[in-house]
Amino acid sequence: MRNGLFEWEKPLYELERRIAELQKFTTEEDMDLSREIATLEKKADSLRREIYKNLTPWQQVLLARHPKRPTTLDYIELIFDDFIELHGDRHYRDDPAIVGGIASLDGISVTVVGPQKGRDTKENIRRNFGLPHPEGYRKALRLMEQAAKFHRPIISLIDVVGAYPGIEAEERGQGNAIAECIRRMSFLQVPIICVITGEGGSGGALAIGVGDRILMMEHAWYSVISPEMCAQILWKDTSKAPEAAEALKLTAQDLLELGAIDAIVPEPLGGAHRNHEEAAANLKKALKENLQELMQVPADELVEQRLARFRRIGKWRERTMAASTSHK
Amino acid sequence: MRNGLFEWEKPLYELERRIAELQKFTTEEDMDLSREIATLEKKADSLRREIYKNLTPWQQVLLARHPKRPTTLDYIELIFDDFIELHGDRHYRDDPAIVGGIASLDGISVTVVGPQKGRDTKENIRRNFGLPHPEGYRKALRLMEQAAKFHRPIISLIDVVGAYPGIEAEERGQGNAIAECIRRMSFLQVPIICVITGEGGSGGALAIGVGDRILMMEHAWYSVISPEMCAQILWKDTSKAPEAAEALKLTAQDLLELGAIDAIVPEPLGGAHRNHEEAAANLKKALKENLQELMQVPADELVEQRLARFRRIGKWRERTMAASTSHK
Amino acid sequence: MFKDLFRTKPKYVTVRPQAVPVKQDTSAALWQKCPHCSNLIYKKDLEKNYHVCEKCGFHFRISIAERLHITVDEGSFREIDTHLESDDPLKFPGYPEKLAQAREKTGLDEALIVGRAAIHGHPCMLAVADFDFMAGSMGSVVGERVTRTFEMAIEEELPVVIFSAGGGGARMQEGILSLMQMAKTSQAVERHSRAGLLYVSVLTNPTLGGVYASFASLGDILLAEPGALIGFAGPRIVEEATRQSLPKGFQSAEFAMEHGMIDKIVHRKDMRQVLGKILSLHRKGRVSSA
Amino acid sequence: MFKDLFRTKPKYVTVRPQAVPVKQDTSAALWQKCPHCSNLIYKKDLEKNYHVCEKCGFHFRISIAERLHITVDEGSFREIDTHLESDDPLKFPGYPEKLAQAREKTGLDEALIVGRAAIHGHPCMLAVADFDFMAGSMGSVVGERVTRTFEMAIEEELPVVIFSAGGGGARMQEGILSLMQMAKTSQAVERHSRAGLLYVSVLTNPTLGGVYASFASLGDILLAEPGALIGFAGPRIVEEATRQSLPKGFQSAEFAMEHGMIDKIVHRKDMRQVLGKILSLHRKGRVSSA
Ligand SMILES: [Zn+2]
Ligand SMILES: [Zn+2]
Repeated sequence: MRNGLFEWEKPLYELERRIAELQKFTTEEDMDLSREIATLEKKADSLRREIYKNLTPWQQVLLARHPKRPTTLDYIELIFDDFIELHGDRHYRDDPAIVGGIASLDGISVTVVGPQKGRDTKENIRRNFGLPHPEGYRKALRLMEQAAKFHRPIISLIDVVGAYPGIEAEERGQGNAIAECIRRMSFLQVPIICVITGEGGSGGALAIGVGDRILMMEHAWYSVISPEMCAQILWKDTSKAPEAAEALKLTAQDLLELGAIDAIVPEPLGGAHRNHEEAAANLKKALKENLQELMQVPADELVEQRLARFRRIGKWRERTMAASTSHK
Repeated sequence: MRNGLFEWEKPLYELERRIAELQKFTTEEDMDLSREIATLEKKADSLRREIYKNLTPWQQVLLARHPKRPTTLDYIELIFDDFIELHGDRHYRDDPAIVGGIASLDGISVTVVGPQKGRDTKENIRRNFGLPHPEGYRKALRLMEQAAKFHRPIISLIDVVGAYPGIEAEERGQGNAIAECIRRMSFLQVPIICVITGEGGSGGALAIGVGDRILMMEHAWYSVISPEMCAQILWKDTSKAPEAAEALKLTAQDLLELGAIDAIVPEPLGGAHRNHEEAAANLKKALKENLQELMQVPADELVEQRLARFRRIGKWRERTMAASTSHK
Repeated sequence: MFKDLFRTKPKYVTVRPQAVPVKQDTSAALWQKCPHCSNLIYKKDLEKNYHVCEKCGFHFRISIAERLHITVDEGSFREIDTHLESDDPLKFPGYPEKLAQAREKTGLDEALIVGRAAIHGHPCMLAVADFDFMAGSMGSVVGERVTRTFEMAIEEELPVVIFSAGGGGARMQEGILSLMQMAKTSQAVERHSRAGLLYVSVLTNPTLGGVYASFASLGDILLAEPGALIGFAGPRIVEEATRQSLPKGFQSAEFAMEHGMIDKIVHRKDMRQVLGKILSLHRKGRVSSA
Repeated sequence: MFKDLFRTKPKYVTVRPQAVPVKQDTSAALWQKCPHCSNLIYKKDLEKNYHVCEKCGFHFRISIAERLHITVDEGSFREIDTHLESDDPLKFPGYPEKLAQAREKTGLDEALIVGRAAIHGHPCMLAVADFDFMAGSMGSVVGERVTRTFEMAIEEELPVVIFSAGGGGARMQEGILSLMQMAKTSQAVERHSRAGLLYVSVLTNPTLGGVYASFASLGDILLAEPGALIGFAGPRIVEEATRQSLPKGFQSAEFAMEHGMIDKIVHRKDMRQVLGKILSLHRKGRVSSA
């Protein structure tokens, strides 16, 4: 990637640059190049559509990691009103890699949580590149349990390559923190909407990923393991990450077909980083629609449906049958 | 104190030594000194009763700190069967200054928790002299909440001069850990018996001291602040601890009169350290009697009674009345 | 039982904090030195600036009257006189004298007052402590008042906001009775919580000991003023017990926040607005008004 | 739905762990070297000593058959055949071959088997994992078996005991479906817990990743064998990510215990007795039999 552009965007970039030149010409030299510009723009448009429709899984992964992609706080700012960030796990530390708080979604009070990547190097260091420690998950859980007390819906915005694999994180019980999050979140008697906004890496994503609706931004990825680590384990070669990305079935489309998510939230052409406002508007629309549905369901029924949904997941063959039966 | 004996025990000690000498004489020289011995023993006996009946509050405090006084694990060993110690707060650390686990009290499964002092210097260092960190209280709370899940009564054996006033203890939220213990313990739907077995110092004791029955060993003390610290604050002079002990009304008898405890468990003459078995037998009897009563009460009623009991505590005057009215 | 006390007996208000004058320095000096940065501040400016040092942000301690003035909607505070006066149940040496001194010094009858108030139009039960009354410590009366605050809030389905300044912790002059107020108040907090109601605890300088280790640290949301000392054992006790030098900023609000113990540090000038937002986000019926 | 599968269809047991022979070293060597202290151990002695090095206490990995032999009452184990065979839902490169190899290597159909058993006379549901089957990793079948274990235990009001050895975590070859087994199994644990029933999780070497971060760390009581590797990210991953050298004993059972993550370390020779005591202390009706 160079200047925030990917290799595969180069032909498009050339076209866009040419259009810009012609437009400049039009203004500066007072020449009418509108026909040429229109032709080129039409070409650019169809090229754009072609490129972003046919992204490989690995290209999707790279797109989901674009440094200008909206972060959790970006989405919060664009979607909600009156956000008040709340801090701390009440045990050890406030983890800046996960943010959370209360806010208003067009008049509905909600609790929002999510990992937070830095928007520059300094912030990335402070936020540990958005890689949470156990206390981050415990803060999220604390805020979610508080939401349940106040019958307040929960919005979980997920963008995390994984839980931090550090010495102190292990000392303070990363595995158990994730397990407790999953266990307790599953039974909270309020609507929960989870959105994979960027990266959804393994248990570090699932820890705040159990909900009544699981949405995914169009170019996000969600997987049991990062493609790099998968390639490392399988082929001892992280450069084979693209093959691993292919094998893992980690794109929004794949996951929709596998029944792991409920819906895909469209992104602006070229990815959410090209237009934060549009991405946020699409997400806001999806959140409101889903929330309005969920708020009609009685709380205990909600939990039963949530549990039933996860109960069904898994594929196997039945040994007693002559032909193989598939369960989903 | 010298050789485990206090100043005020000296006259008694002299008598006891004299009796031992005469007994030795009887054996070695084959002389009949039984009359002399009987006289002395009678004298010792009445002296003993006199001394331990008239202990000052400060002497009680010193007795409660006797290095040979039974510790929590001593009582557990002598009172319960099948004790299995369980460890850890699941967040940060296993605190050796608090022990806990499950055990059988003559066939009744119970959860037991309590601060643990060391029985020698090495153990004292390992156990931080029985001064708990927040993770110790969180371990105790975890085990108590588990007891509630299994409808298992809780026995809390309290012997702690205070929560540890250390830098890390403050960093990890000593105050909030104590508050959460108090809050949640108050609502557990199982019988809870708390026993001040030795020292009951401030919030560090109350953290595991909310129960349906609060018992106190005869020579234990229980106070809002240690006498030393009280003397330091009031008179900038810790040597005035005896006066503070007097003022604080911290003996079992005082606390019974103030309504802060329910009953006093008798100790062997001279203190529990003189006969662990007898002290434990007395405590076991009290535990069983109280537990049998409490196990008849439905769980929600138990909690209501527990809350009502604390709700009543406090003394003040009513301003509107002409004469002062006392509430207790 | 106690509820009848409020209802049937005539209100006998001895203390009306709104009427309590801002404490006057008898030296009549016009300037005040900031204890943190030594900046000399013109007193009128200090008052205008919420009693915060403009140079370093140091938050001076303020009286209950001043706290009410800058926090609640004008004229909305109604003290609930609990008719309670501290007794001397242990006949503790010097306690009656200390109480008398504290009353004279502060013009208050105890270290904490309670009442009904509104913040940005949102009604709530409010309790405010004053450190100058025996270090804001909790004896039977403070414990009872805090407890009644939560009980009235349950009855009227109101949120509770408490400004603590209990540097003195549980008041030793009432011995075990003070200690037990920790249990009593914590239980009241939990009853209120189980009724699904909001409790915002605001920790002001200093909140320590038995006050911090009971109701003050049990808020759904814990706010703190910048620089407020927050902890269980006070810094001198920790220093003496450990014989270690304390880390920089030890037990400050910022330290507590970094260690995950509070939700948010709020500058005094923003406090009313933040409380208003929080109360608004928790107002009844809000969730279902999609 | 699934329960009917057990009840109405004929039991079709392909794997009877009690009959699975203890793994034979084809070199027929009589001696085994301890990987921890390099002690040479006569193999028959090793077997007699619960496959624990007498010199240093190192616990060798053992097969499911051996685990059952030393843990449950003789003849009490009845496998519940779940009739499930792993599929290849993602068409993941090499997965069918890996499954075939694992089946041949272990004689098992999957990395974990479940059944009814008794320990010291106390009935329970039991699940045991084998690290030699694809590193004990959890795909759809393991997840489903664990879930059914808890569901049957709820129905029959039985405690659950699980010996985990899931060093492979969530099985990557089944992608997102494996990840979701973490949620499914954790939910089953909680349903069982809400029925007031006991779950003892025994962590054996190694228990990592998605297995540790779901059902394996959610026991009411967490036991571990001495020296067992326990953690979320494996030690090599941590070392690479942090570029720090790992502290001594990092992620060992002893390390986990010191950091508050497990209840008790139990030597293999004492495991049956400790489990028996725990089950006895939790047996139904015990509390009220005062
Ligand atoms: Zn200043
Ligand atoms: Zn060895």
